[in-house]
Amino acid sequence: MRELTYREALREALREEMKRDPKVFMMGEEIAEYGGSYKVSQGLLEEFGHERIRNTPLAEAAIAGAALGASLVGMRPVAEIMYIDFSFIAADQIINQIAKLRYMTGGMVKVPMVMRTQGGGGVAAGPHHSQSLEAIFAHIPGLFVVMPSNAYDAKGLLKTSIREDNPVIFIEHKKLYGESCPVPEEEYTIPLGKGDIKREGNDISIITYSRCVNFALEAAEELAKDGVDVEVVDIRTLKPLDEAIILSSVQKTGKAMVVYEACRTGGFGAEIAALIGEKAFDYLDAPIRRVASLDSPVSFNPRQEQYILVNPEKIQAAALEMMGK
Amino acid sequence: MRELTYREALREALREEMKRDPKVFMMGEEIAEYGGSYKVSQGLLEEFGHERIRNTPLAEAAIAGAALGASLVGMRPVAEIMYIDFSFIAADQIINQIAKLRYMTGGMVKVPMVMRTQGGGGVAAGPHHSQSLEAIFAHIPGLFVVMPSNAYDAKGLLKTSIREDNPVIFIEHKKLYGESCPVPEEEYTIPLGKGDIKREGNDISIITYSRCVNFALEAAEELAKDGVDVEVVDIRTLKPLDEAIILSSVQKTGKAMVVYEACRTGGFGAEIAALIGEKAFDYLDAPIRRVASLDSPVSFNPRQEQYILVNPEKIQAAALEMMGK
Amino acid sequence: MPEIDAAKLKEIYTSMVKIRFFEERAIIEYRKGLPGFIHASIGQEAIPAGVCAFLREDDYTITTHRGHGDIIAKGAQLDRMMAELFAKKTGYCKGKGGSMHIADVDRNILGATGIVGDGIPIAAGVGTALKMQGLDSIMVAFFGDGATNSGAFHEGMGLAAAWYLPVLFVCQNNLYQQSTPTRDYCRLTDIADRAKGYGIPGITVDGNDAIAVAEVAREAIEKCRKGEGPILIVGNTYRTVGHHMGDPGTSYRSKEEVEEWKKKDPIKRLRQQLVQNKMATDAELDEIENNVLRELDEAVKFAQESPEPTPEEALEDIYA
Amino acid sequence: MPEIDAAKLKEIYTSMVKIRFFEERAIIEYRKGLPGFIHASIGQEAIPAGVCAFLREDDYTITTHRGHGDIIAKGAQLDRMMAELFAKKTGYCKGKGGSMHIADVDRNILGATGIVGDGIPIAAGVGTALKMQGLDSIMVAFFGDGATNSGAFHEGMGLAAAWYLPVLFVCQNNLYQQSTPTRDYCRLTDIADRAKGYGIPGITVDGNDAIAVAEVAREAIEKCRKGEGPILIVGNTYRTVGHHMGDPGTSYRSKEEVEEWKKKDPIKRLRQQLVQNKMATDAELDEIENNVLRELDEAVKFAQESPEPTPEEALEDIYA
Ligand SMILES: Cc1ncc(C[n+]2csc(CCOP(=O)(O)OP(=O)(O)O)c2C)c(N)n1
Ligand SMILES: Cc1ncc(C[n+]2csc(CCOP(=O)(O)OP(=O)(O)O)c2C)c(N)n1
Ligand SMILES: [Mg+2]
Ligand SMILES: [Mg+2]
Repeated sequence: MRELTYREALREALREEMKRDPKVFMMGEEIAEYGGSYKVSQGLLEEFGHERIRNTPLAEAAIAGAALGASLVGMRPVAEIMYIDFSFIAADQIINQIAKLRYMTGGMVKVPMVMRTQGGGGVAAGPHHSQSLEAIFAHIPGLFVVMPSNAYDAKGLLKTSIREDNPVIFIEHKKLYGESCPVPEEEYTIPLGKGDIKREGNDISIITYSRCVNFALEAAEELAKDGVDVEVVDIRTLKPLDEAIILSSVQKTGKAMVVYEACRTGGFGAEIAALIGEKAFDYLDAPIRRVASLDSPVSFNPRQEQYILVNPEKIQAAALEMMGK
Repeated sequence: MRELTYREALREALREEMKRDPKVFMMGEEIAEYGGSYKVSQGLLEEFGHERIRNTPLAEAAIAGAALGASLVGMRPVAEIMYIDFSFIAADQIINQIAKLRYMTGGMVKVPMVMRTQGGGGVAAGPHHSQSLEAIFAHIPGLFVVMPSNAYDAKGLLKTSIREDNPVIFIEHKKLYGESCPVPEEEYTIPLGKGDIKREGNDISIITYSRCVNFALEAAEELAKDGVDVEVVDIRTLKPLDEAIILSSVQKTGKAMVVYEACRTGGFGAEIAALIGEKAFDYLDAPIRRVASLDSPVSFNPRQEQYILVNPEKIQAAALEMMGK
Repeated sequence: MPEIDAAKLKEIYTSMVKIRFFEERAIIEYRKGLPGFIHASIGQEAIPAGVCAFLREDDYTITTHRGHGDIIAKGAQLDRMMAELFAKKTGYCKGKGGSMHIADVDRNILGATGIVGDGIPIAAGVGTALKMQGLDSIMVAFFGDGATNSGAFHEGMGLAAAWYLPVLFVCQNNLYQQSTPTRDYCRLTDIADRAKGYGIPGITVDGNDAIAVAEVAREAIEKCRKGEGPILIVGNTYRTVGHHMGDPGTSYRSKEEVEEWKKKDPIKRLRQQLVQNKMATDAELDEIENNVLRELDEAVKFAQESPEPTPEEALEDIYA
Repeated sequence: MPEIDAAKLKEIYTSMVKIRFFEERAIIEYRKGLPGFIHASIGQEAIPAGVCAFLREDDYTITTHRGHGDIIAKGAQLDRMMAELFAKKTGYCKGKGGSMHIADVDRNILGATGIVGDGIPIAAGVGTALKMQGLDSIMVAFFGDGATNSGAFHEGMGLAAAWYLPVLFVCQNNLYQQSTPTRDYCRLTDIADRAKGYGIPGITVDGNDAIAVAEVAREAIEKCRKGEGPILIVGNTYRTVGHHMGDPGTSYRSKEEVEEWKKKDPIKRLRQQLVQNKMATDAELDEIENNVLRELDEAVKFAQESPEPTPEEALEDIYA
C-alpha cells in the first residue's frame, strides 16, 4: 500500500471532503497562499479558490465564532487555529458558544464544524508554541475531541469529523506531520469514540493518544527485550471516550499506565486514570501509573525541553518499575 | 466569636490588605458604585476612591492583561472577573502570559496579582453563568488556584493570596456569599497549599473543596445515622495541592471519594482520584469513587439544574454503596 | 426614499407595545417567583421594532442578554417566550436557556447570549455563509454599548468588514455598561465612531424615535442586501429600569436622569406622532394595545399550564 | 520643535546598524543550527531606533515575536541576546524563552510575546501602574499590523484610552500579517485610523525614514509624558526577509515588490541623509559599523562559549 505522511493524509481528507460536499470550506490564518503554518492546506487554494480557502485576520475569537455562525446556516466550516496555544483567544467562543449553543436552544440548532489545530513540543518552539492543552476542551460537554496518532487515523478521523453534526476539536501534533504510514487509496472513515489497540500485549496496558502512541510503541519494543509484553491502547478520541477498550485491556493485563504529553497535573490522563481506578479497580494488581510531561511551561532550550516532555525512556523506566524489574 | 458572611469576610480581607499596602488596588467590571455583581466590594469605593477601586470596560482580556502589567511595575492588583464563565475571554492572558511570564523571562519578573472570580450553579443562572471551570486553571503551571469553602477560610486565604508573589486564581462560589461562620476580629492568614480536615472520620475519606465541602458535611451527618463515619478533607487550594493530607486520610480510611461540582469528565477531581490511585493504591480497599456534576451544561430549569449538579444526596448514596449498604 | 407609510408604522407600534407589555408582564411574574435573571429593555423598544420592521423572514438575527425586544420584534411567539422564562418544556429552549438564551430558529432568530459581545463574531459567520450561498438575506446583530469594548466586537466587526459581509450591527446605546457610564469606559462621545476603525459606515440615530430608527434601518438594510455591508447603527436610548431584576438602578445614576428619560418614552412618542399626523387614531392604537394584553394573558396562561421538563431531559440536546 | 541634532541621529544610526547586524548574524548562526524560530525584522529598523532614541531609561517597553529590534533599540546587550538565541544559561531568559521572549527587566524591557497582540493589554496595565504611582515614565508597546486585528489590541487600546494612560502604541506596519496583505484582512488604507475607534490620536509616518520616525516619536513621547496619551503611531515599512527563517517569503509576494522595498532601505537612507547634510562622514559611520561588527563577534563568541543550563534547571522559575 502507498505511504502518506500525516500532513498529506490530512490534506487528502480535506480535499476529498471539500469535493464531496460544497458546504465544506476552510478558514484560518495564512492557510491560502502560505498553505498553513505546517503546510497542511498547501495546494488547496489552487484547487478550491479563495471562496473556500479563506485567509482570516489574526483574530482567533472571530475564527471560532464565525465558524459557528456559518455552521448554523447551512455550511460545514473547517476552521484552523494555527497553534493550540492560540486557541485560548478563542476559548470563550469554543466553550461558551460552540459547545453550548445546541443545548442552550433546547436542541434547535446543530453545530457541524471542525476546529483543526495542532499542539505539542519537540521543535524548540518555546513556551508559547509547544503546549498540549487538550484536557481543557475534553472537560467541556458539547465538544468532541480527536487526537490522531498516525496518518491513517488522521485521514479517517478527519473525514468523519467533517461529516459529524457536532463540533469537533481536532488536534494534530506538529511532530507527526512528517511521519508516514500506509494509507489506502480507497475511501474510508473511522468512527469517533473507537479506540484502537496499536500493539497487543499481556503484561501492562499503556493507554495513550497522539504522539505518545509512538513513544509507547518504541518503549514497548525495548521492554519486549526485557520480557515485558506491553499492550498499547490508542484512544484516538478523548471525547467520545472508548471506555470499553480501556477497561478490557486493563482487565486483561492488571496493570495500567497512562501516558500523555500534557503537564501531568490535571491532564486528560488524570481522567483516564480516575476512570480505571473507579471501574477496573478489582482487576488491578499495581498502582495506576501516569507518565506525562513535568508540570512546567515548555522551555526553549532543547535539552530542557526533552527533560520536561514525556519520552520513550520515561515510559520504559516506569514500566520496569511497575513490573518490579 | 462574631460571625461574618463569606461576602463580608472577603470584603474585610480586601479592606485590610488595601489599608496595609498602598500597592494593592482592585479593578473589574461594575466593582465601584455598583459594588460588584455579588456586592463583595460594596462600600470600598467610598473608602478607597476611584483610583484604587477601578471600574473597567467590558473587556476581560484587558482586565487580566492589565493586572499582569501593573504587577510588573510595583503594584499588587486584585482583578475581578465577574463570572468564571467570562474568564475564558481572558484565558489567553491568564494561561499564556500571567502563568508563564516569569518562566519565559528566566525568572526575571514576579507576578504578584490575584484574579478573583466566582463560579458554580444553584441560582438558575443558566448555562453561561453557572459553570465550575477550575480544572482548566489548575492544569497550568505557574498559577495558584484557591477555592475557599467558608467565610473563615475565604478571608485568610484571600489575604495570603494578595501577599503572594505568584499569580493566584481565587475562585469564590456564588452560593456561599450569604453563608456565615465565626471569623475572629484579630488578623490571621492561611497558607496556600494546606488542606483542612473539616470533619474527622474513619470509614471514608471525602476529598473536596468549595461549596461541596458543605454538601459533604451535610451528607456526613446523614451517614453518621447509618453508622458511616466520614472524614471530610477540604483541600482549599488546588494548586499548590496538599497531597499529604489527602494521602494520609485515605491511608487511614482505606476508602476515597472525590467530590466536585464541575462536570465529571476531566474535572480536577480526576486529578485527585488519579493521585490516590497512584500513591495510596496499596491502602485502598474499594474503588476510588468520584461524585461530580453530570457532563452537561447547567440547565436554566431549576429541577434540571439540581439533577445535573452534585448534591448531598448523591454523596450519601455513593457512600452507602461504597460501604456495601 | 419615500416616507414610511402608516401601515408600517402601526406595525412598528405594535411591535414596541408587544415588547413593553411582555417585559412588564415578565417582571410581574418574576416578582411572583420566576427563576434566574431577567434583563428588561424598557425604554429601548424603538430600536428593535424599527430595525426588524424592514427585515424579511429569511433574514437572520442574534442578540444579547437584554434580548427580549430584539426577539419579539423579529416575530417570536410571546407564549413560547413566556414559557421559557417559566423554565417550561414548551419554552423555546425547553427551559434550558431562560431569558438570556431565547432563540427561534424557524424564524431565523439564532439566539441570545449571556456572554456580552459573543454574538458579533457569530454574526460575521452567518454573514459569510449567506454570502457564500449567494443569498440576499442579511444578518443583524444586536448588542449594547458596553459590548463595543469587547475583543469579540472588534474581531467580529473586523472580519465582517474585511469580507464585505451582509451584516447590520445594531448597537443599543443605553449610555451605561451595566453601571458604568460611557465616559468611564470610553472616550468617544459618539459610539458610532467605532466604525471608523474598520472603514465602514457608522450611523447614529435617536434610539427613542421609532420613525428615525426605521428610516435609518430601512436604508442600511437595503445597502447590506446589495452588498454594501457591513454597517453599524447606533441608537442612543436608555433603559428606565435597573440592569436586571434585583438592581434598583439607583447606585450609579440619579432619579432625575431616569425621570428625564421617562419623558422621552419611545412608545408615547410614536403614538403622538401617529395621532398628530393622522396616521392612526387613539382608538386604533388602544385596540392594538388591548390585543397585545390579551395575547399576554394567554401567554402567561400557556406558560403556567405547560408541563415542566423532566429532570432526566436535562441530558438531552448536548449532542446532536 | 528643534531639528534633531547630529549626535542623536548618529545614535539612531548606531541603533539601526546594531539591529541589522545582530539579525544578519543571528540568521547565519541559525543556519548553522540554532534551535527554534527566528523572526527577523530586516528593513524595519528605523521604527524602533527612532522611537527608542527619545525614551528614558525609566521608560518601559514590550514587544512581540519580531522583537529583536525593539529590544536592541531600548539598550539590551547583544551578547546576552545572542546567548538566548543559543539557548544558553547566560541568555536573558537563561535559554528558556528564545528569540520570541527576550526581556531585560533591568532596562525596563518587559519582554516579548509569541502570542501576537498580547502585549497591548499588558502595556495598558503598566501604564496604569505608572500613572497611579505618579511617575512620568511612559510605556511603549510595539506590535505589527496584523496584531491590530486582535481582540487584545482592541481591549488594550480601549482601556488605555478610557484611563488616559501614558502609553505609546507603535505599530510596525510591514504590510503583511505573515502572508496576508492588508487589503485581505482590513479595509483601512491607513492603519492609524484604528485610533479613531478610541478617540485618540493616530499618526502615520514613513517607517523607513528614521528622521521622520524620530520627529513623530519625540513629540508623541513628550505628549504621553505630559498625560496626553495614549497615542498610536503607525510606521509603514516592509520586512525584506521571509516571515521567519524557513519562509522564503515568496508564495504571497512578488520578487519585484521585495526589490522595490530593498531600494528603500532605511539604513542606507539615513546614511545618505547624514552624509549629505554633513552631519556625519562616511568614515565615522563606517567606524560605527565596524564597532558593531566587533561587538557581534564578541557576542557570538560569548554565546558559543557560555554554558548550557542543566536539564534540571528547567523546573526553576515557574514560581517565585
Ligand atoms: C463577557 C461578559 N462580561 C461581563 C458580563 C456581565 N454583564 C452583563 S450585562 C453587562 C453590561 C453590558 O453592557 P451593554 O453592552 O451596554 O448592555 P446593556 O446591559 O446596557 O444592555 C455586564 C458587564 C457578561 N455577561 N459578559
Ligand atoms: C494570537 C496569534 N495568532 C497567530 C499567530 C501566528 N503568527 C505569528 S506572527 C503572525 C503575523 C503577525 O502579523 P503582524 O502583527 O503584522 O506582525 P509581523 O509578523 O508582520 O511583524 C501570525 C499570524 C500568533 N503568533 N499569535
Ligand atoms: Mg448599555
Ligand atoms: Mg505585519
